[in-house]
Amino acid sequence: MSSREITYAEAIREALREEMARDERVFILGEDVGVFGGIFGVTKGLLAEFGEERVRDTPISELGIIGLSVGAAAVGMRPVPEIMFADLLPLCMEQIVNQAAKMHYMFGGKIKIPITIRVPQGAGRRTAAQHSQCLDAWFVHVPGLKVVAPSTPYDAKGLLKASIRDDNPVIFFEHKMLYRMRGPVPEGEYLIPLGRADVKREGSDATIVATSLMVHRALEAAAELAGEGISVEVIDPRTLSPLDRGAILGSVRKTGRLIIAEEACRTGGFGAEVAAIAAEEAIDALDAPIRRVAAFDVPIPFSPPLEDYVIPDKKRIIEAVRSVV
Amino acid sequence: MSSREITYAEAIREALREEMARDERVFILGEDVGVFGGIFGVTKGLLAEFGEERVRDTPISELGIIGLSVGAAAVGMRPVPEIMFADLLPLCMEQIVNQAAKMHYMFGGKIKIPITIRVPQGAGRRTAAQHSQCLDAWFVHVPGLKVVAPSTPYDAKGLLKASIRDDNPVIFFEHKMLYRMRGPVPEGEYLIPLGRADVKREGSDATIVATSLMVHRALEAAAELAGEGISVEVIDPRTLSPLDRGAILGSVRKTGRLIIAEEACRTGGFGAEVAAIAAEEAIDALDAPIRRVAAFDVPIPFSPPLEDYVIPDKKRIIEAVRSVV
Amino acid sequence: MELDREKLLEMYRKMVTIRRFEEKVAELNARGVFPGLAHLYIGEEAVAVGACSALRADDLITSTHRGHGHCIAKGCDLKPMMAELLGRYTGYCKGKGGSMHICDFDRGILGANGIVGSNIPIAAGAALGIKMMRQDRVVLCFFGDGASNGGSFHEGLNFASIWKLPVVFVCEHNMYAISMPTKKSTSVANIADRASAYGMPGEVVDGQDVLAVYEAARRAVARARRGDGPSLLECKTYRFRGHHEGDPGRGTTYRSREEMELWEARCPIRLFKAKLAQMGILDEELAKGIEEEVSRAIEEAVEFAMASPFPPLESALEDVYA
Amino acid sequence: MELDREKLLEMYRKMVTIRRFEEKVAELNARGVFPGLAHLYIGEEAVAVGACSALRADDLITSTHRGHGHCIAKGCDLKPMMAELLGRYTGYCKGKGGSMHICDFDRGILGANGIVGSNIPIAAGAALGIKMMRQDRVVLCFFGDGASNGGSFHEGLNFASIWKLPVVFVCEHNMYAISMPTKKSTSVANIADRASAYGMPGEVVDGQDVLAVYEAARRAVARARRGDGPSLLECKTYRFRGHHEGDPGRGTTYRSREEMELWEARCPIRLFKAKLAQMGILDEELAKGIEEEVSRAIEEAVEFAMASPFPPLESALEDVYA
Ligand SMILES: Cc1ncc(C[n+]2csc(CCOP(=O)(O)OP(=O)(O)O)c2C)c(N)n1
Ligand SMILES: Cc1ncc(C[n+]2csc(CCOP(=O)(O)OP(=O)(O)O)c2C)c(N)n1
Ligand SMILES: [Mg+2]
Ligand SMILES: [Mg+2]
Repeated sequence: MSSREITYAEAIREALREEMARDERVFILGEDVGVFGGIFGVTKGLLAEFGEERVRDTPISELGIIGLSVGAAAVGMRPVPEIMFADLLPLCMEQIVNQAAKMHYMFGGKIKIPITIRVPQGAGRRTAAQHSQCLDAWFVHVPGLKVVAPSTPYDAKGLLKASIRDDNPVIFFEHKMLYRMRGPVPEGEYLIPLGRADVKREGSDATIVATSLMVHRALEAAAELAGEGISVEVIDPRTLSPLDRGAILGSVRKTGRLIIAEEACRTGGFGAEVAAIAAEEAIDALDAPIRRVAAFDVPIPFSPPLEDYVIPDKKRIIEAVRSVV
Repeated sequence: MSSREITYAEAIREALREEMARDERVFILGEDVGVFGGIFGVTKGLLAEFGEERVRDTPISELGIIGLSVGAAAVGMRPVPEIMFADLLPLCMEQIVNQAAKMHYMFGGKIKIPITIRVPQGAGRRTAAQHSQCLDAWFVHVPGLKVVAPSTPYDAKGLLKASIRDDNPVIFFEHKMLYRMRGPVPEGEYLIPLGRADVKREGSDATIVATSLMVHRALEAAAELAGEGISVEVIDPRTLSPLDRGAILGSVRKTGRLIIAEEACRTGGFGAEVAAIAAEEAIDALDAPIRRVAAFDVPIPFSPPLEDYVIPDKKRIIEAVRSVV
Repeated sequence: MELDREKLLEMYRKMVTIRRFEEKVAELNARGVFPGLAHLYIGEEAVAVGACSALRADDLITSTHRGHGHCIAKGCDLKPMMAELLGRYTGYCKGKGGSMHICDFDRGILGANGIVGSNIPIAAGAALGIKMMRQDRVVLCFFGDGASNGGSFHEGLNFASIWKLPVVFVCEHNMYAISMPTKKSTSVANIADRASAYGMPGEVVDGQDVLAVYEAARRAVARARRGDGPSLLECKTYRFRGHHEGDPGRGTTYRSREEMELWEARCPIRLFKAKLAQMGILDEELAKGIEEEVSRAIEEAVEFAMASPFPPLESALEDVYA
Repeated sequence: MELDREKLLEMYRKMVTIRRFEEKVAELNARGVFPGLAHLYIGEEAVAVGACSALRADDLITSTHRGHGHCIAKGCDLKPMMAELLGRYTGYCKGKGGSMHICDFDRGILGANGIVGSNIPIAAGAALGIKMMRQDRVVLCFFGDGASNGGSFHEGLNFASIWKLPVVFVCEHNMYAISMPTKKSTSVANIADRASAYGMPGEVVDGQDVLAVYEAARRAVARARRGDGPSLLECKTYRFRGHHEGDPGRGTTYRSREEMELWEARCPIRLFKAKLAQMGILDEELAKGIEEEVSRAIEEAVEFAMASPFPPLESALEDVYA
């Protein structure tokens, strides 16, 4: 493995470029993905490299973008649509949930819908209630979809390549605040299979299951807690659906304590599912109450101090861990 | 209380009629709610009684129906839109989630959006993957919305009246298979406050938290288990958001066992939230693993035996209870 | 594609097949054998048959909740179709889809759709795929007047237009969306008038005249195949039954008997039969032969379906992921 | 409404206010004091001011992500507006909304919207409410060329038409949706051409000429107030800045300097100033007085905002439910 470091955005771009070069059925469509290179610059350069036919700027038409992707996938293409913000998913839920997710099943296995929907989510950019949401939990509740949410450049690249090669509809949640984060990414090709969690830090006193941006806050919390003699294991599921239950339950059995850290609002979030699984499968191993650290149950406010207050930080994660060890 | 029995559909119609008579700002809009009386006959007779202005047939335009309701509510009306099937909610998520739920907050409390979205959900009518879903969990994950799901004619009437009088957006989930169910409903006016659970049966060995149609299957299960000497408490939250956590936790503390029965597919469902709350707040009181009884994680199949297999029945609830007592 | 004698008779046979098939579904429904909702195509046969007759076998269609006619017109096998409708394992979708979700990829049927309008962007997407793969196939998209008021219509037609996709949009304007008359739901009298908002040709067609539909479709398909982009055809038609078989009095709660009789007088099969007779192509004997042949095929399909097993329970858990 | 001297000068003052306000926002943004995204209205002032000048104080507007101009034109107070933009507790929304969500119910501003197109059905709904309450108010709905390709546009305009709602749709056609030129995204050359799909009048207006916008809006508002239903106005205009202040080179990655210069030559304020001079209403001295007055008001707004506290943390948990 080389020691090269690139950003999360570059890792995603590399994955797109490699998969487009490898398979001419793969193409990109979305708002401002071409000339502009994507609102966060992720697709920069791809138009020049692959041309207008395979890097398609679209109208503001989220329902259409996914609908067209579904149709193109049904006849043999492998579209990689981009939805500009997760907050716009409510506009295309119909095509994701009633069409993409169900067609394979309701047609008795006849049609495959290999589409990978890339979408940035998350707060932190002071863009208020309609441009800051994390909505992954909705999709975890839809059979037929796969849901991926990488937290590092390495994971982003390997998981995106695997998603594009997967024959199912995948929602690939990127995090806006991670695009500029740098991390090691080997030069050569690699894939990370969907459905496999990663232990981002080993520990023995408590397990934090954290997703996306919260992986990093959990790691900071773990580092600080280590100073107090508390050994925390941080698990990043990476794929939220299908979920690597074994990895989570194994860790909980080892540590006896479970904290879940996610950025979405708490009630009905992905963390609820993780907590439920532990309470069903490993309650005998739990030595303390489960703790969820998540955004407060409010729309994301605009004002910087309010936004920072609503989204979980290292301190809240540390407090949650301390309250159970 | 009189001993009058009416159906769930009639109870809803009565609530609509009374609220429309009481407050001229209340009006109904939706597909086929007028001349046709609603696809399930719920609004029958209201057009004749209140006229075309207050009982409005609309085009097939779910996004528009909710969008217009939001606008009308913002200027002082109290719309009660009907969405024909829960499966069509994906088409209007934008107006529900990004507009109705957030406007009060993001405008600093300036605007109120008192709309009550009535929508039937559920399987059992052999209408396959796109006409059978239960999607309540999505809305429980959206701050700013209230989510109601009555299981009896009595609850349906009292909760609908309270929902229409509430100043917030409410999603009111009716269940298709309950419309013809009869039950006692007093003649006089009454309201059931949102956010209060109901103990549908008292018991001491295990708690079943069940919603909507599953309340009845849970009650059947409880009756059968009573014959085996197992005393089951059945709690119907009635309002899924805001949730009556106290009622659920109190019962769990009493029985030491928690089973959740819902019709939606298991992963990421409302049951996950209930399990998570118990695992956070009452783990010390739990004498056994939590059990979730829910639909299998598949789209709803058409063929009758398959549909019946996928949706939880009394037997699966009984087995879940037996496995923990 | 020339309309020789054989092709004309084939069109006639298909229309009769749709009619008898739907009558059989109505009967099975009345007997309680048919699960779920039956949205019948009776009265609209000329649209499906006229339009699909303008397609090649490898062209594609997307269909709706009222899809039996489209599927038969595009060449579906009656046996797996009826088996699917009755929820059997031998059905097109192994019993998982039912009446609203017939799919026969080999016959170019990309799947019927239960959500009104959602097949429109999907059809445009299939056309995009075809175009990108440098194939010369065409996609034909059926939808109702009701569908034309939804966002999917607008976004789908805009995309098809700006990207010049090989797709033909066929609106089956049967005057109602369930109980809602078009004149109350829709801001234009003719759905085809909306074509100008998408810079594509729009045409109103007599949907009871199978040859008129065929002609209009032929032109639109040729245009699409040439690479000149999409078209919108509006076929004025009428459903002779209720919205579905549970609709009381075949829809008399919202439409008048007079209106129904006026349209029934323009039965597309009767009209075409008279035309073929006039052309000297069809006589009573031949017609009787076709009727018998069709009846036999439908009886066989029902027998096949009824003799087929329901799917094994475990199959409910399969096919969620590819 | 007569355009007397006072009213004309008031329109001019509003246009200048918008321009200077936005320049101040750009400056605050460059200084890093402005949180979030700044979508500026510079270049498009004639649209907001022309349209809002045709409204009564109790009429309503719905606005967009590019909403500062609409709000100022409709009469917003600069102090709570600037405070909101800077996330202060004294802001219109207590700091919860920010630039994209200004709302001033008392001035008839039903709220700016960050989701492109979503204010269209909401505007129709407000008009429905008004109509049902037997009020004679009118709703004016601003949106961009980009918004006209979304389902919300289609469904909103269809509803407004079939129910004859008192609403005026004002499309600000500034040639781009972020980087996407209208000619690539949109199936018609003029958005107003789509009006015929909704059976309503459509009109193309010179969006750099505030009097032309005013005249067209006046007619459409009068029509709406009379109960004759909605209209669609398309104002051709141009944004002189980038999509937002982070857009490199003010948008030169996707548009040419020549094009930008051509449009800048048609600065709506300069044009109106010349017109007013010609009419003998405005001279350099009066113009200077207005500039000074406007600058003072904006400075005061910034001072007010900067001196205002950020909201208390607990306030983040309030206002979720009414
Ligand atoms: C988006 C959506 N809304 C509502 C329904 C319920 N529904 C099924 S068919 C139908 C009427 C469709 O009318 P039209 O498009 O004219 O087709 P037709 O039934 O007349 O053939 C409705 C409202 C649905 N399936 N999908
Ligand atoms: C539905 C939706 N899609 C995408 C976006 C991201 N976005 C914000 S503004 C914008 C461009 C809007 O273009 P237009 O409607 O022409 O307005 P303009 O910015 O030109 O004033 C886009 C794509 C959004 N906010 N909402
Ligand atoms: Mg119709
Ligand atoms: Mg624009």
